[in-house]
Amino acid sequence: MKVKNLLLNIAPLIGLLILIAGYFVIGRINDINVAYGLKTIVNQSVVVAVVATGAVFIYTLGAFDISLGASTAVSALMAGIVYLKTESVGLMFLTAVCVAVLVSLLNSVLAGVFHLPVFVTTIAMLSVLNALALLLLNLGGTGSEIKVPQAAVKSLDTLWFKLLVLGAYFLFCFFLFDFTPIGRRQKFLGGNPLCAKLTGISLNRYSVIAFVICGLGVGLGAFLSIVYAPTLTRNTASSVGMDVIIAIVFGGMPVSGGARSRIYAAVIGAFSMSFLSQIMVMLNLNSGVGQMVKAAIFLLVVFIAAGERKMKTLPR
Amino acid sequence: MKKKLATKVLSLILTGIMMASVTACGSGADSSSAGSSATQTVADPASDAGTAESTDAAPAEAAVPGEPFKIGVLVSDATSAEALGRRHYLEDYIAKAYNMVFVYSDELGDSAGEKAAIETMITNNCKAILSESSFDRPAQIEQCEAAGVYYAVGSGALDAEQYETYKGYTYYVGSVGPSDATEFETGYQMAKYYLDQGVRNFAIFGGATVYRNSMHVNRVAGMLKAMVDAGGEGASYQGMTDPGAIIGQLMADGEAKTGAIGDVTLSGYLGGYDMDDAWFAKGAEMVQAPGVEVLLAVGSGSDFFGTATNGTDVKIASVDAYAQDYYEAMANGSLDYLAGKFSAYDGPVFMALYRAVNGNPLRDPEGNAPAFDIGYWISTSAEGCKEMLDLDGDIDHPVWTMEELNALYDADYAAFEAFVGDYAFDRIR
Amino acid sequence: MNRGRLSLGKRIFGTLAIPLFAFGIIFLVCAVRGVVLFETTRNWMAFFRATASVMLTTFALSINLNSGRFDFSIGSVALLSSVISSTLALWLDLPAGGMLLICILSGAVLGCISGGIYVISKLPPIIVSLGVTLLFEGAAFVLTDGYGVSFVTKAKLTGFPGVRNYLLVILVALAIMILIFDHTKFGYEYKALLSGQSVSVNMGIREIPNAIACYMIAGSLMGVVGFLSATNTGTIQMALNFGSIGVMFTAFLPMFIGGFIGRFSNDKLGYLLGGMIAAGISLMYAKLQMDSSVQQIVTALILVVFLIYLNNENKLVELRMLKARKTAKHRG
Amino acid sequence: MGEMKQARPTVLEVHHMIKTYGSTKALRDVSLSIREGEVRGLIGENGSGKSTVASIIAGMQKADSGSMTYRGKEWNPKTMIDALEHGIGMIVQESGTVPGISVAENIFLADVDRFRKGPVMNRRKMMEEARRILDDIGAEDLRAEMLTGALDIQSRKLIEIARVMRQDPQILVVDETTTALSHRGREIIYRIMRKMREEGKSVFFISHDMEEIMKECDALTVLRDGEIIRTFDRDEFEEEEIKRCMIGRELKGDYYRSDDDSQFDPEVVLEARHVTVPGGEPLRDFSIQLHKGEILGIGGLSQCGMHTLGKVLFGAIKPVDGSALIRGEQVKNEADAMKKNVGYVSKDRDSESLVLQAPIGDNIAAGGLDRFALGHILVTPGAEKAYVNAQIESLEVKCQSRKQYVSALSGGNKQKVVFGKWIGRGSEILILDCPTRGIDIGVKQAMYQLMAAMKREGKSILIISEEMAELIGMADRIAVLKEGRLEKVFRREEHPQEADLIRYMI
Repeated sequence: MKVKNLLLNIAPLIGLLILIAGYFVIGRINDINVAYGLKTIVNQSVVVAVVATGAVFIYTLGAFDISLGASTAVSALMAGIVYLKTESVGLMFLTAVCVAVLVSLLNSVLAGVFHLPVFVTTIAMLSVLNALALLLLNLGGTGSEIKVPQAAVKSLDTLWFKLLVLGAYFLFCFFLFDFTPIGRRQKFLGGNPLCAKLTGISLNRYSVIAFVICGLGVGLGAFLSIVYAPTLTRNTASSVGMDVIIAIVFGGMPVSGGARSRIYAAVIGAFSMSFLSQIMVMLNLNSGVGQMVKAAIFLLVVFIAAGERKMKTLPR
Repeated sequence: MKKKLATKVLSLILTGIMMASVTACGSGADSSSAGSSATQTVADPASDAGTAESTDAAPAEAAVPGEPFKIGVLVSDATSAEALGRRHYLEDYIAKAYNMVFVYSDELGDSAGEKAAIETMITNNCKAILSESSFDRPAQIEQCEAAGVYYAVGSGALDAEQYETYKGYTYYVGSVGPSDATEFETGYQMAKYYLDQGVRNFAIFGGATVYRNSMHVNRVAGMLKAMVDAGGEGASYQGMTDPGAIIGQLMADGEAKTGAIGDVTLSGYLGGYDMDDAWFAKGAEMVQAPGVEVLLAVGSGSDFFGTATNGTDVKIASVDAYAQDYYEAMANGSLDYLAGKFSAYDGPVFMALYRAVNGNPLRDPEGNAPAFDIGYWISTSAEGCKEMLDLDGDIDHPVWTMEELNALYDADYAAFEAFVGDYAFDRIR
Repeated sequence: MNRGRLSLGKRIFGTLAIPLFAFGIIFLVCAVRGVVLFETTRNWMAFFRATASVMLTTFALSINLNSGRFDFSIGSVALLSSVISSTLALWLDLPAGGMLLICILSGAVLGCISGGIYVISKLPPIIVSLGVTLLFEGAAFVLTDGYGVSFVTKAKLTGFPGVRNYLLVILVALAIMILIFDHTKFGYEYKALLSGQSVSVNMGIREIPNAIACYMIAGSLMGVVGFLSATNTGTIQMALNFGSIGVMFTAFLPMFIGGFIGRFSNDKLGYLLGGMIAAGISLMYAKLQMDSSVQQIVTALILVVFLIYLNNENKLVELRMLKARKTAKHRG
Repeated sequence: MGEMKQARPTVLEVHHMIKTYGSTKALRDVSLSIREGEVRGLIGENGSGKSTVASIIAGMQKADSGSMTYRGKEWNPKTMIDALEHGIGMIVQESGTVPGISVAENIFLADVDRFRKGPVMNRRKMMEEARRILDDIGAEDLRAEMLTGALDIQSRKLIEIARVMRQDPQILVVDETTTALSHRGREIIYRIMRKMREEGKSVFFISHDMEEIMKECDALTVLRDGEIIRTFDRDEFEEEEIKRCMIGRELKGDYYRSDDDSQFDPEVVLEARHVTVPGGEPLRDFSIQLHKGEILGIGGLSQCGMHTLGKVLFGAIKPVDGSALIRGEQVKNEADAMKKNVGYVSKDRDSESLVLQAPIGDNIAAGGLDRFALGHILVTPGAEKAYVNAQIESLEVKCQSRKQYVSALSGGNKQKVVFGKWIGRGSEILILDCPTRGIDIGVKQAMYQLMAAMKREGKSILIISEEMAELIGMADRIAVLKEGRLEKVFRREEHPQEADLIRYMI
């Protein structure tokens, strides 16, 4: 029992290690530029990893936010506008973080005030934010893009800066999640909200906290998005929303949240997906086949990590 | 002990998947290799060098002047007939003839996508990037310059300012595509064709004008200028008659404003590529609006609006390519006027990259990267279209063959320029 | 919710209040801006096409969502089934009817695959649907080599759009849905499972076949949606990386509206009316040539406001999706 | 009646049935039989296995081993509907209706084929049939087309009865149904049971209510800890003896409190002042005080409002009128109550007191984060481990380690974890709602001793219970509630009997 539990816990990690091994083996065969490839992988994982790490707090509550991509986009656009107005990278950074936190806060407050399930709120917010993104492009940009000069962020577009941001935010979340009452109470809420309520843990309060922490990640993600590609369009961060969900689940996070929640799921998942994508490219798969293989591996890993299921009724 | 076993089983399963995926892709590639992806057809250029020449008849007879390598192709449009035609030429003619590998990106949607695609291509040892995606050209060029990978613009051009900035970059190879002036003229001629017939009510599909894409902006500006010229005394677009001013206004607005231009009416305008239901509804509403006689499209006119004009008298004129789809569209009346690229369009730009990677870069007399201008083939009837399609469509005998391109390998700037400038249908035929 | 207690007048009022209000506003806006909503037959065509496709999507979404199964994959089912059917139709030179039939069948098969993975893996349906979405999008991409399908010039297929055909689709689909869900054994069992999963299973209702049937029905409906969209534009655009899920979002507003109306009459009728409202709004947008950002904001705000209204009503029976997520369990 | 029963043949036999849930042995080798025309009572404490054996007979679940014979044939029902079709029906203890569908649809749940004409259902016929059945059982005021979710518990039980009775079962299992029913509802059940007896059919009647069971049954089987202790014939019925069998083994040491001393400090620590809460389990202008060092028992029928009281005092339910006070200060919410050193153990252990899918450690620590976290911020693994292990050890929770998931524990050990959560943080006032529900005797005894010890330490306990013996055994005062009002307060010195309490409950 114990062994099995341990195995289930580390299955995503094993998955990542196998993918890394696969990457190097296949990369060797194909004689790819491994160093450049690793940089590529970091570049392509880091935004999702940061946003998803924050999102773990929301998932831990057993909630689900599908508007994260849109709020990353809105934060980035706002930050871009602020940069164009002020030409200050610092203010741009602050704006990204503040806007993201505010949006996140709004999400949780809406859910709290109107007693809507978080999921429904985020669906509504997704539409609102997408619309807002278009509006921002019209108001603050040319209608199709907001162009932060590349020179402004070029010095930050380095591997170490991205890893530093990811590392710092991850440590921050790791600390909150595993070494403070916040993380404990959130896991407890995710496990059984009713029991948590009767243990003096307020769902509303901890939802707000979770959303704020997540908002911080979204803000950082938005900033990193700008650093990576300073020309912002309606497609900016468009894939982040779904990538975050996939990464979290792939990293071994149960969608029902609770005690099995792991803060590192997001990072493992995000990097696993990137390695997997790169492997698909190296194997010269056309994007469709690549995506199908990815889907199959995703389902299989999640299935293995979910462990034994003996229920009489189907899960909902 | 138990744990070890379980770990083993798990890793076995996972390796199993990996293996399965490897084999699956192998077979998948075979079954779907109808010409989609060159990366599937030739895995390792170096080792396949001999076989490719002997097996594939027509193009491979001439000697290859340089060494083969991998080229990454960035596309923001992966599915239009125009894009497909050019991909067909590169993958099924050039790749075989020169033993090249072309790695195509997915359909790109923003500059982050472009950057990620370039990263992935460089990782996979692409020595050159052929970019047909223009969300952020400067970022692409800077990225390639930093990585030491050659970069060229295909079927397009840098705008003047960008060209000035990058023409001296070591790894910027240049561009082969319609210049802004050519684009303007293309739009002008398209509108003029109908204005001369007495048409007075138009709708315009402005495509990437909203992204300030200079190709599309110039096409639209040309159309508007033609209307201004034909609109009689005092006709103007938003008070402007000067091409430069019109272009500037379009760049500022990101769209053309509807209204009267003298006695010509611009009834409808649609831009962007949302391609969702609401967008299509808007498009249908535009072409079906009362009075509209002709839709002038910067591209994909019959693709997007063909069904909407079905059963109406509205004609569509579009900038596209010579492809079976468009011929059929012309034959059944859903397309009336076609300014089209031909599929060998990218031949010269390939050669420019090929030379650069092989240590023989082409520069203009001032030592800058070249920017070659190339125009369109225009047809206004199904027969004319058919003729051009027949010339363009034969992959074994493309418009620009290997022999012709080989001649460019050592050609000087003037010869190269002359070759590219000699694109007209009548001349090539 | 207890319809039996409401008078006929109240029921009619409750059913028509929102649609009448919505169309009142739409006509008002159009009048103010000097636009006629229904000017040409084309307008009617666009209206009924949108109604049909939104209504069908709403059916498809709500079938599983009401049972607490969130399904991201419905858009990809529409995509893949339209790719399969148009490819076959072009190959075999079939008429539109034949393509429609293949669409329905392939949609059902795809739904069956999706439901099958769900019942076999017993993973949360939302996760399964993520994987399935990727799978189907990938398959559509592979089938067309990533090029999509274009049959703009095939009059046989693009001749389908027409007010008569769309009305036919709407009425037949509505009738079939009402028949299946209100008048068959499957429908009875579906309703029982919906609000009393474990009791129903304990009593001997077989949940697995019921769930798979739900996915198959939703799949068929999305097959029709794919067909409508493909025959309208003559092209099928590829979507990767969840590009296909956008379709789903068109269904939320009609679903909430339909659920509300369902209190007074039949929820399926509500979905139809919800679809009509959505279609009316989008036709208005098109007529006014409204900017897409404005469109989206208006639509999003309507959704939010309606959600808030529903919530203040405090009778959110239709939000059974709450069950999908644990957080929704506020029983205390 | 006794002779008559002798003459009748056996209709169902259960042989050596065993059933375990995780580590809990629900049934250990149970064998019993029932005759035609017999109403058999099954009685035992919570967790004794009486419901388990009944549910296996009725096809709701399967035994791990053992066999059953029904009318001379092997009996192995697949589902409840399968069992019902063969003549064995059960009215279940927990809610067994689906809220979102009509009364008629619930009556014919999972059995609608009979109304099918081709693929289409004949709704009218279903309604008619349902109406006829409702009339038959005497529930004429229920309408077939009503939405089940809008009905009260009593009506929903009647639907279940109708569902079973429409099949005209040979054997009927009634599982603690009557607790949820009013007098009229009970009468309907009694009437059905009597009628079945007259028609030579059989009934298993499971109830807590000794009085009704002795009145209605021909024989009575006592179960305890998954074993059959004894079967009484009607002429052997004797309350004390039956009870002795239920409680069972001679317990070493004291079971309840040994002292008779109802002394406590006059200081009021917890108070409900004119509390009114509407709803299914209402409180009406209810006032009561708990004193320092007092064990206050709250008793009554299940719906009398006593469970609501517990939640009100803990701040989990806000009264519409009146207030809950802790040491004179109003309670704002649960967290506030905890800050004021109050702990609350819910009656729904699995759904309200524990996170089953979490380790023991998490469950215990969740209540004490403000106690062992450094500066309320830093949770160090060492401090947490020490805190949790202290509770596990002092309460003797039987587990592999603190990392074991609670779902794998037995009922008694689960409850120990819950206690650990509250005792660990040093709660001065405990509100215990049915703290010994579904717990084996041994753990129960430990719990009682723990409460007694806490009283001696000057802590205050409010114990809400449906088991009168427990109240009588433990409380300094017993408040009896009826329909949300305080009906009577007994003092320990008065030595009230169960009958005294019941008199005020009903």
